[in-house]
Amino acid sequence: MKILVQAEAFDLGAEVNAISQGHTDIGAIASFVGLARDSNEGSGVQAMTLEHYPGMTEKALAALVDEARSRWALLDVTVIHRVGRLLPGDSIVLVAVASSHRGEAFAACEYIMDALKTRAPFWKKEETPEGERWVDARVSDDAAAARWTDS
Amino acid sequence: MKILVQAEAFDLGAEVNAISQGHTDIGAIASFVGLARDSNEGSGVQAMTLEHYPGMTEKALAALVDEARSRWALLDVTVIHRVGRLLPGDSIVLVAVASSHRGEAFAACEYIMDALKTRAPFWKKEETPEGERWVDARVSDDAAAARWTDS
Amino acid sequence: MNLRVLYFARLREHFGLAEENVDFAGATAADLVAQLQARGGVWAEELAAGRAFRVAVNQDIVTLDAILPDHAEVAIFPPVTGG
Amino acid sequence: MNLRVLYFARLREHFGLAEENVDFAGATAADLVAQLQARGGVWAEELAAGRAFRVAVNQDIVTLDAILPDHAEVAIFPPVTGG
Repeated sequence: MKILVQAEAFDLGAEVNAISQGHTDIGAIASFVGLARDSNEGSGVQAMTLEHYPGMTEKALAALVDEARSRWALLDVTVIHRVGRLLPGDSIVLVAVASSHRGEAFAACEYIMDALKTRAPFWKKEETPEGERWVDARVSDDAAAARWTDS
Repeated sequence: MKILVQAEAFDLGAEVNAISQGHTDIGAIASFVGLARDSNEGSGVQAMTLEHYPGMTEKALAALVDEARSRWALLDVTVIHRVGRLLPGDSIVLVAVASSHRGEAFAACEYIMDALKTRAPFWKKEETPEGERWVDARVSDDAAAARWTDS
Repeated sequence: MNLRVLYFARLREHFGLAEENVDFAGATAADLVAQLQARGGVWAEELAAGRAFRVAVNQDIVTLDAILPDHAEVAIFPPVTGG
Repeated sequence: MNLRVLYFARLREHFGLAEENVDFAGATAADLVAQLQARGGVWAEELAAGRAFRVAVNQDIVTLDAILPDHAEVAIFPPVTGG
């Protein structure tokens, strides 16, 4: 298990290789990369800055990875979240989940992303032609996270 | 869109970079890598050989990617499936899906994998200590694929 | 009419044949399967009612009531297991 | 009792403050919020009933009825928007 909060870019291929290297019991690795987009809610976005709560961030990410591990039979999990200033096209977050079977890998990867979106203390501030603005939490993210408790 | 059937290994990082490079409208890339395991149904597996139906394979993969594109708003899709002899730990299949939003990327990636498992003409033959054997189709794969038509 | 018939995986191995041209007087995929079954031996065994196999016509999977066009490429193979 | 109180994102900017020590005579997170609101101005505005904010105590998110232990690290921040 690997959880990192860092300013630097990450390398999806290297992270997934690190999970699979030397293992012959992994049948499935589901992964996700979130990227900074050039527009949001109708405005152009020239850049964004990610703020976080050092200490709590790592604790919150570890807690939601532990929840995923208790729900599904997982062999390994990597979560990397960037902070600081990012440009459109830059990667923001990586979640990679290894399991024997694909259903568990997919479910756990999506669960971790949904939980991260509502429970890990990161905040985005966007630079737009109209000035800077803090991104508001999305109702759709709350709904996505709630799916996992309803079922 | 990129669909390949090849004997050579693929590079997840390079494929996902090729999707995202120069794009600033992609918010989410969900990807999946399936790997050869060292055991299946209680037997050790020393190697496997993947046979396919040249011509139909590419056509079947293109059809299920088209279905995914008609169901979800996708920006790009890459599917690579290896054929020939593979060893435990080797990668078999890669599916990567880019979308503006993560829910669509995850759903389409899992849909393509589920459909591929039941409709793309690949067959696995395993080498075990008890000899060679053709892998039987899994009831769980039929169930996974059927989820998408029931909903 | 004339069909090009392909076999894959376990069927290819058991039949000892990857591909053949078949003179066909029937109409549907079921008729072709019956004609092959009538060869007896491994053909009767692998294509018996209750055995799981799939039929593709010109590279699309079809049901057994599908009409076979002349010069069709017909493939018979076990349920797929890729991925 | 004494609390270390942290603010993040929009609240940090509006309050012009990332962190402070607060003398606290109440019991719950709601009491602390009321005490800060009583400062008026941006404090009253950002912490008004109906405004969305979250409270964490010693780095776990809590509900407003949570009891605050002495020397707790309390953080107040907007709903999170990472990922």
